[in-house]
Amino acid sequence: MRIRVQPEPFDYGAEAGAFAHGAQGAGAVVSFAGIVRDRPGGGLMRLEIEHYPGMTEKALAAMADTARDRWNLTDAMILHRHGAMAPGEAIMMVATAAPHRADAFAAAEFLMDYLKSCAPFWKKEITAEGADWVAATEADEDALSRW
Amino acid sequence: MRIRVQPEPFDYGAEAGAFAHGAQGAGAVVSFAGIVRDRPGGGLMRLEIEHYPGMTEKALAAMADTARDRWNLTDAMILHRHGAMAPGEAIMMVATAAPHRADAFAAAEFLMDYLKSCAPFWKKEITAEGADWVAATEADEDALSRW
Amino acid sequence: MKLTILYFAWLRERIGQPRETLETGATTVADLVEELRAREERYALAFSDLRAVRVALDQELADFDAPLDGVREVAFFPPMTGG
Amino acid sequence: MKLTILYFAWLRERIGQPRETLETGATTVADLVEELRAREERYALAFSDLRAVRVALDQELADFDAPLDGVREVAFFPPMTGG
Repeated sequence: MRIRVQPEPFDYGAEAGAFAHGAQGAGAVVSFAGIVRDRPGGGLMRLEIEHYPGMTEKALAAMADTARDRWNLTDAMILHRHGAMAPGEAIMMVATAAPHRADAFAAAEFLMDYLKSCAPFWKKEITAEGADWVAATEADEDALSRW
Repeated sequence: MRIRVQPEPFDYGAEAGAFAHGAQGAGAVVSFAGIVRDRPGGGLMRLEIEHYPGMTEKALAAMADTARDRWNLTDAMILHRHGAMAPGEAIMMVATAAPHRADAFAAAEFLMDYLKSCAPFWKKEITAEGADWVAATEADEDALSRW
Repeated sequence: MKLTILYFAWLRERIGQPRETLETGATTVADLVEELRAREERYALAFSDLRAVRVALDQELADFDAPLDGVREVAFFPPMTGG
Repeated sequence: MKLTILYFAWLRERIGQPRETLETGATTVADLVEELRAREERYALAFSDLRAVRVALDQELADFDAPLDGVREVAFFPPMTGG
């Protein structure tokens, strides 16, 4: 199980490939990448992510532990950036490996739902007009109730 | 939308990375890889996959079309090998890109469920003792009922 | 009516060939299966349990009661196991 | 009791600092929030709608009625938006 929190860009393909390559005994690997999207009307110059050093790593490790308790996984990883990033760049990724695909998919979705609402990251969108903190959506908090 | 059916090995990381890189306007990318797993008792020398050329490509394209009708996707890909492959090698992958993660996850799981039961591929396991056709599982056919 | 018939996986192995062409008057898949079963033991064996057999007509999945009208290619195979 | 208090995102911006230390007799998070609100307008503003505020005690999510016994670090922040 690997948890990484870093300001540097990462290469989603290289990370997903290395994860799959190291997944001994897995029949199924699921990878998810979150990408910086432009705003609906355009104009996003960059995204800035603030986080809570110390709590972030603990929260992510706790989620990964819970996922490994609940599903039959051979491995899991979570990688999340903080700091400034441009539209099109990868913000974060999770990957799960399991003997069977149902476990790999469920655990990846669980990690994403918890990461969205329970890991201390905050996004700010910077445009030519200024900076706006991204509001949490009810859909994201509601997503937790299914687990 | 890209469909590929080929005997050659492929690099999951490179394919997933190129897919994510080309996913204009997506906020979420989900990739799945199926990996050749050894048998529970060990001893798998290789897996051989037979398919139905012509029907295979049509069936995969039809599934991808259905996925794009049902979910808000910006892109989707399916890559499946046939012929001989060794334990640990990737058999196939699907990838989906969407503005939001729920669509990307649902479409990837839908593609996998349909691919398992509706695309004309058959797996044969080769061990020192001989060759066995892999039996379809009821769980796989049952998985279709959720869509 | 002249049909191309394809067999895959263990159906191919039991019947001993991947394809054949057949002149038939069968009007449905089920009729065609009866005709094949009556030909030789290897066909009777391959088609002994139809719950384990799937069929495609011109490369689309179909049922055993589907008509053969206008069909050119019939394929028989076990439940699929890709992915 | 001496507490380190951390603020993140727009709470940090409204309060104008990322952290401070405070000597307090507050026994719960809610008490502490009342004490902060009473200090200055910027705190009152930051804590005007607690539905938009989350709290962590020693880096674990907690409720506003949680006791502060033995706690060393309290963090206030808006709902999280990672992923």
